[in-house]
Amino acid sequence: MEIGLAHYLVVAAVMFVAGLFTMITKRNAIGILIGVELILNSATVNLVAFDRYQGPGRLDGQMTALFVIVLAAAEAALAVGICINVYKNLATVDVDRANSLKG
Amino acid sequence: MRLLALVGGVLLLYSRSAWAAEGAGATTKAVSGGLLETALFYFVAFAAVVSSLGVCVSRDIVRMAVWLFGALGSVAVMYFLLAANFLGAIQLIVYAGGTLILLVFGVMLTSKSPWVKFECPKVEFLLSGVICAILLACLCIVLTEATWAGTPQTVPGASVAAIGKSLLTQYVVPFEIAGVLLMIVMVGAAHLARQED
Amino acid sequence: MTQLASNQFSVRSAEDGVCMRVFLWVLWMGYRVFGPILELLMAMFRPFAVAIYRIGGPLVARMAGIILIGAVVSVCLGVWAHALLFGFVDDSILARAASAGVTVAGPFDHFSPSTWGLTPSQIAAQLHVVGGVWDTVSGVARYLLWPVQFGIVRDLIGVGALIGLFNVIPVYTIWWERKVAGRIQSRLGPMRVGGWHGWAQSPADGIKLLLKEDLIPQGADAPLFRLAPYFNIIPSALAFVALPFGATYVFRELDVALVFILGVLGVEVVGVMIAGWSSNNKWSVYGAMREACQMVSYEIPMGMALLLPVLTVGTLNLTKIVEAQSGGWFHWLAFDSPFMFAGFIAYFVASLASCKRAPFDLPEAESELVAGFLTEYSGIRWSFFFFAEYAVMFVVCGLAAILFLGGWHSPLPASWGCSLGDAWYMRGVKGLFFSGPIWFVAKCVFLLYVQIWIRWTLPRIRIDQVLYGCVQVLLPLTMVLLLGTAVWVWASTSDCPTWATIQRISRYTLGGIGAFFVIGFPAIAVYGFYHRRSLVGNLVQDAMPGS
Amino acid sequence: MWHRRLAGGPDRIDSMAQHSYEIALSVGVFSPMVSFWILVFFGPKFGKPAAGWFALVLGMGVPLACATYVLLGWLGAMDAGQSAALTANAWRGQWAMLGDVAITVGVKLDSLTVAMFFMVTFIAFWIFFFSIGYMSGHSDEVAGQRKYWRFFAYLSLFGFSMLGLVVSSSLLFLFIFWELVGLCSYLLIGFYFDQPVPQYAGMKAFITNRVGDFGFLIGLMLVYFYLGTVDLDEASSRFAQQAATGTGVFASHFTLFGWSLATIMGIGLFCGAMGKSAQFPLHVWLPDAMAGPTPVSALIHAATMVAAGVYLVARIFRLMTPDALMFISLIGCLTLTLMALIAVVQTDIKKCLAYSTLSQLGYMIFGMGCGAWIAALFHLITHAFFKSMLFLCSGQVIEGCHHEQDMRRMGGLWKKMPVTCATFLVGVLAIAGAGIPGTGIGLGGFFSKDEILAVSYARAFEWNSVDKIESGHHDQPDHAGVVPPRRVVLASDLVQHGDQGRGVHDGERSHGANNPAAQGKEHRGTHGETGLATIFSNTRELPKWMFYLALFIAYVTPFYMMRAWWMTFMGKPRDDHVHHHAHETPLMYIPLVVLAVGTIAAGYFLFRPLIADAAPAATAAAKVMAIDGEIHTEAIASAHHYLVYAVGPAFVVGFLIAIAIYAKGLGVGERLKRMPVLAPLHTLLEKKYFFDEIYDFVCVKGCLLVAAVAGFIDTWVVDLLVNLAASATERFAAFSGLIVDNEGVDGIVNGIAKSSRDFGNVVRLPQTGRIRNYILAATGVATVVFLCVLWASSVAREVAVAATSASLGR
Repeated sequence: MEIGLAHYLVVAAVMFVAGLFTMITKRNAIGILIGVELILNSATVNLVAFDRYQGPGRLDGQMTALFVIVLAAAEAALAVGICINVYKNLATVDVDRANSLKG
Repeated sequence: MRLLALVGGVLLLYSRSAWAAEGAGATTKAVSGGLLETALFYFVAFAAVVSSLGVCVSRDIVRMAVWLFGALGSVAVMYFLLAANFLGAIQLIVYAGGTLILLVFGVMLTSKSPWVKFECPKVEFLLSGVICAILLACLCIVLTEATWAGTPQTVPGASVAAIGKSLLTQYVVPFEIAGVLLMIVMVGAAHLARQED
Repeated sequence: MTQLASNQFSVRSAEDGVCMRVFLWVLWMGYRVFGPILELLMAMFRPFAVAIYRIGGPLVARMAGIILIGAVVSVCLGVWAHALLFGFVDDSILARAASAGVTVAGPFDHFSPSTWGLTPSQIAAQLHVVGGVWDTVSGVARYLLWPVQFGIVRDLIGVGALIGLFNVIPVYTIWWERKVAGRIQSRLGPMRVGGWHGWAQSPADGIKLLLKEDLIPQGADAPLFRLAPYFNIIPSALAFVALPFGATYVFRELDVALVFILGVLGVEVVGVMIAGWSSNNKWSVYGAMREACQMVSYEIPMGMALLLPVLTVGTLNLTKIVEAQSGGWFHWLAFDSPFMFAGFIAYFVASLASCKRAPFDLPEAESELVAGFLTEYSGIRWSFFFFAEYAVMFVVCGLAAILFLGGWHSPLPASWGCSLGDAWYMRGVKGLFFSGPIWFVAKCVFLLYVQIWIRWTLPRIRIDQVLYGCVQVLLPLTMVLLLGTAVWVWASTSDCPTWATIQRISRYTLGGIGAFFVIGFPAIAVYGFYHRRSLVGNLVQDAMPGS
Repeated sequence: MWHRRLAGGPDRIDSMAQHSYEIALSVGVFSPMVSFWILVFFGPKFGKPAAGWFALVLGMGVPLACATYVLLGWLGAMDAGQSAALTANAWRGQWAMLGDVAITVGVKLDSLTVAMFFMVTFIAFWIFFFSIGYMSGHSDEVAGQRKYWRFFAYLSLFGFSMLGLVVSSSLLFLFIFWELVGLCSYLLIGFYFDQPVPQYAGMKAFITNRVGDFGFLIGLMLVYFYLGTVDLDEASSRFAQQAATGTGVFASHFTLFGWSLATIMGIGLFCGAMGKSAQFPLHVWLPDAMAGPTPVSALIHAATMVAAGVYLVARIFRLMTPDALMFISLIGCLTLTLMALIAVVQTDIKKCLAYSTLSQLGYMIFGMGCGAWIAALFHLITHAFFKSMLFLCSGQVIEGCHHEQDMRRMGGLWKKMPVTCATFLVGVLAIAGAGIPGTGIGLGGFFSKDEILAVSYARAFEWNSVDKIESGHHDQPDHAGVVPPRRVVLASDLVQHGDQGRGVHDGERSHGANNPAAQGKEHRGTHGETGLATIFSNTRELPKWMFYLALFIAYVTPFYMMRAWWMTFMGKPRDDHVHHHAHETPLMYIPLVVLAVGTIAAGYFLFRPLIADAAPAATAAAKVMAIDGEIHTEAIASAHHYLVYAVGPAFVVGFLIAIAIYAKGLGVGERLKRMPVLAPLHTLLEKKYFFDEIYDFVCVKGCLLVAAVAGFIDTWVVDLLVNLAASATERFAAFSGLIVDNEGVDGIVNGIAKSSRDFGNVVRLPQTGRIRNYILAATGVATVVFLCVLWASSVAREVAVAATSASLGR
């Protein structure tokens, strides 16, 4: 049977919701980060799928996906740095315990 | 998980999928030709779904990372299926090789013992589960109901040359900005994680 | 006792239990079924047994030698036969075409790499073109080769070949490394198992490791602990998918092959980190984190050094990159420009670090961490890691050969290859000059030897030195090289008439330097062999070949 | 000779030889840069003299070798008549595309380049050699090795920039290297930046050059915009073609001071030369630049960099209109006169040499303006030799006299430093143009300066007859539509016609004859008669007066040079301390001897024929000016012949006067200075015509004045209004606060606050401060909205279905 656009979109939707759920239910900062990564991945899957099936001969989707990957890497680096800093100051990465404004 | 990986490897090897480039006897194929692509897609989709669900249900943060790795890998294979070879390879390098390592690093540096787990209250867990399920249902309904215009492109994906060309012509400004951003992030991360003295 | 054992160690994992039982069952049934038959045969042939033993024993003892010599001889014969066959085919095709007054397309002038890559069905087609008795032969060939027309069959053959490679390469690289290490340390290395220079040492070790119990420490994260070796070994196997051994000897010719291989090699780190993390042992964690630091940071200069040929040739497709280097020694990319020459060395160092070979083997530093992330592993999982390591060694050497050393091209100009005018025996002799997988494997083996040589020569360096070497030496160096190569390429595209001269001069100078090293290395080896009495100890002198 | 291998006729060029020239020039340009970088990074690692020797070998030795190679080969090529072909085939590469204009990078390979390259490398080599000893002598008050290697790093950078300037074939790259030499000059003037004077001198030089370079930039933009290229030859040919067809820059109506746009382009480019080679309004920086180390003064501010202006004018000569040329010659004439007069009263030995440098530069620029292309460049090279040698001598003297620069405290040094004395005398003779008329025996200045004067004389007096011939020639317009290049409004032809105004008319007439489109554009023809340009275009007197001035200065020059020499070396010592301390070292006087020999030789061999060979490639006008050219040869030659007798004795007269005044110490000079007639003149000259004061008053004080006015306005207008508004507000606030605020507003506000606080207490409950709860809420809301949309769409679909079914039913 033919694999269409909808298949990829559904998979992406599942990944998106899973990432959302992760962000909501995890209290570990890095867990939340992992959720964010999932969501970004579902977004890139959408982009590439649309680029493949909707825009013949155009590169917009792939390009945007490329930039999304780059930004995701940057965001992860920064976020891990922040997590380490938080851990240095508060001795934990529990986002609920990180509620004081001064480090 | 191991079985998934093994089956995935086998399918990868056997499928004459769109990511076999032209030249050397292989011919360019239309989108999703053949049964093996379909099989591979279903397998990969299954792997992606399972691993993303694994991410949200698993308690141990390192296992979450491993599940995430499964999801990333299957997304990379999806890119290959979508004839975005370069993107797939980049996904492997940047995500699996870089970002994930970063995350595991963060875990190793920020957890006292391997098994620290913070649980959120059961109420939130159930509530968010219900809401997310409804949301997922709505999304699936819409995505399956919708009729998508446009025709799939029959060329086996954009060549790397095309991507590079448009990176330096049409997308040169975001490209440069991304470079600057990466440098800023590098400096900023080094500054954040520096040794206090 | 069992109580103690059971709460000290968890039991073996279910699948491995199954594997083990199946294996033992096969052995047992083999004994039960064939044992009586063997006894019967022995009873019948007992009188001949001694003779068989007298004759066969030495043969068995020298099996490795026979195999080696046989391999070399068969390769030469294959080349020879290949040359003869195609020479004859081409001759007759051209003759018939001339008589029929038609022109036949195809590489008939002399043996270009594409001639190597003809599939049997294409051979049959050519034979059919020839007609006559060859028509019958072609019919037979078609009948014999009909499954080959199905892609899946070709893929199955390819997968079989890949799996065979993936098993053979590490096993014999390990054996070879032990031999070389022994020689370097004035020892003999494995000498006993299998007779001739312990050729069967590695298979024997494999069987031993297969039979060993793999322990899972208490408090370890068992699933991840079991998973880690697969994360390490599957990518290293995937890397072979895109690695071209010849113009057509590649399982999948990707247009992003280079990036693909880099990606799957990068994935290896995940396995190591999971291994270190899940085995609940601080040495393992240290080893894993060192490994991760080292590999993630050395991937950058490695990738940048790999960008130099990409920049010059303008594609990520490994086959195209190699095709751009055809024409003999001086056309290899390593000699294309001084920057490229330095880039080759930089890449080689970075690749040493990225497959954690000495002097960068900090993750397994026995003196500091017991065995790094391998501390808690044993049995087949432990051997998986080593399979992966040696396979990756081969892959990085192959990348070096492909990107810098002309891949499967022979260092001799293609015009020295067979041409139609040659006599039948000359075809065989010149056949060895063809560009082909033989050359690729030879280059890989040479580079592997250099890696081993370095490992047993240099001491291990500290982790801070490792990171310093990456961030402050290799990274700026490769950046400068990238810039220089860009300028070089720009200058080559400009129409400056003097540039060709400068390029030629640098190309031949660098090629000369490379030739000096490559020729001087065997010279030194021969010198050492003739002066071995004064170079090594008595023990070696007695057992050394040629003594 | 070995370079005969090139022989083989003009048609066949040995391409290998050509490439070898290009490679040699490139190596010569880039090796100083390499030594610069090496010195920058590893300078301290080199020992005290080692840095100097390194810079000498890699920084200048290699270029000198390359230059010698190219020179020998080039002479061979000239013998074989291949130089033109080599020039034509020199390599051009495309560097970038600006719009549709290709910025080319390339090697300008002609005789002028070869000559300049050799001259620069030769002199620079010996000056490097000199400064090894000189700077190590300075070590005690220069802060040790750090500055030692830095000095040589700067010198190497300068070598790179200067050589690049010489070989670069496009105006843009010429400009880039131009700025680089400016930077090096700044760095080296301010080398002793721990003292205030060099700092300010460096800044002054830099800023003054900015003024000139601004003009250069304007000219460059005009070239880029109107000629559509920055390549020198390309620009020149397009300029000629536009002039012929009256298009492009010649089609513009824009005039300034009555100058057409083409003239403004030329003058703008010339402004760069004015700044760099310190012409009249912008000359103020050069005397102060003597605060730098003496080798720097010798290399940069006497021999090479300041001559770069002349070189630039020579390169852009074909972009010059007659008005521009007139302007140039006027500027040069003013400079040479005024500066020479100042030099008469200077007592600081280096200042004196500096002003003589300015005056000689004025001579070159003046010659260029007169169209004496060859003569000016010839004078450039001879002057480079003897002036650098003079500066090195002065450095030797200063070094020997314990850093005493005042000539009044020297004297009688010839016993202590004979070699220096002799070489200085050679320099004095050379700059004074000493030679025996008729015999062809003489020093460099004798030939070059006299040739300049001859040309200017010929221009001022001789060409009216020629002009008649030409105008008679012009009376019948040709209807062929072909414009003979002689008629084009170009430097070459107008200098041929000799008279600017007439030249313009001729050009205009040819335009009128040739393109009807250009009919009635009278302004292009008549811009000569209006505005400030009247001075330039329409008088025949001005060239004559300029010639008289130049001739007069030719008499003044020997006077002040001989004065300087005598005050320094002759007479009896005036300061025992200085005299006691005086000495000279071989390491430092070897270059002097070499350069002296070079000075004597430069007049005879090599350079004159080289430049004459470059001339036809450069401009037809230069060929006109050439003594061996075809046109007007006899005029100039005759002028030269008897001018030699007019100028030749000048140095004798000047020397005699100088000796007469200074033979008996300074007494006579002091008395002359105090004579009521000469006193104000002396003050004027000593104050350098008050240029610094005027600039200080106009620029600096002007800025301060503007600032003061602005400050006054700020204080007394703006602040006043603000304060008024403030007090008014104050009053009103007091009233409203007492009455309105306390009673009315506060009541309302408190009521609102109270109610909102209670409301807030209620609303605060769901605000947990945990992000994930907010995400949860957001997701929930999004889901609800999603559901609503789905429901609505399904309803709509049902309605649609119903409607369609109804329509079907109907």
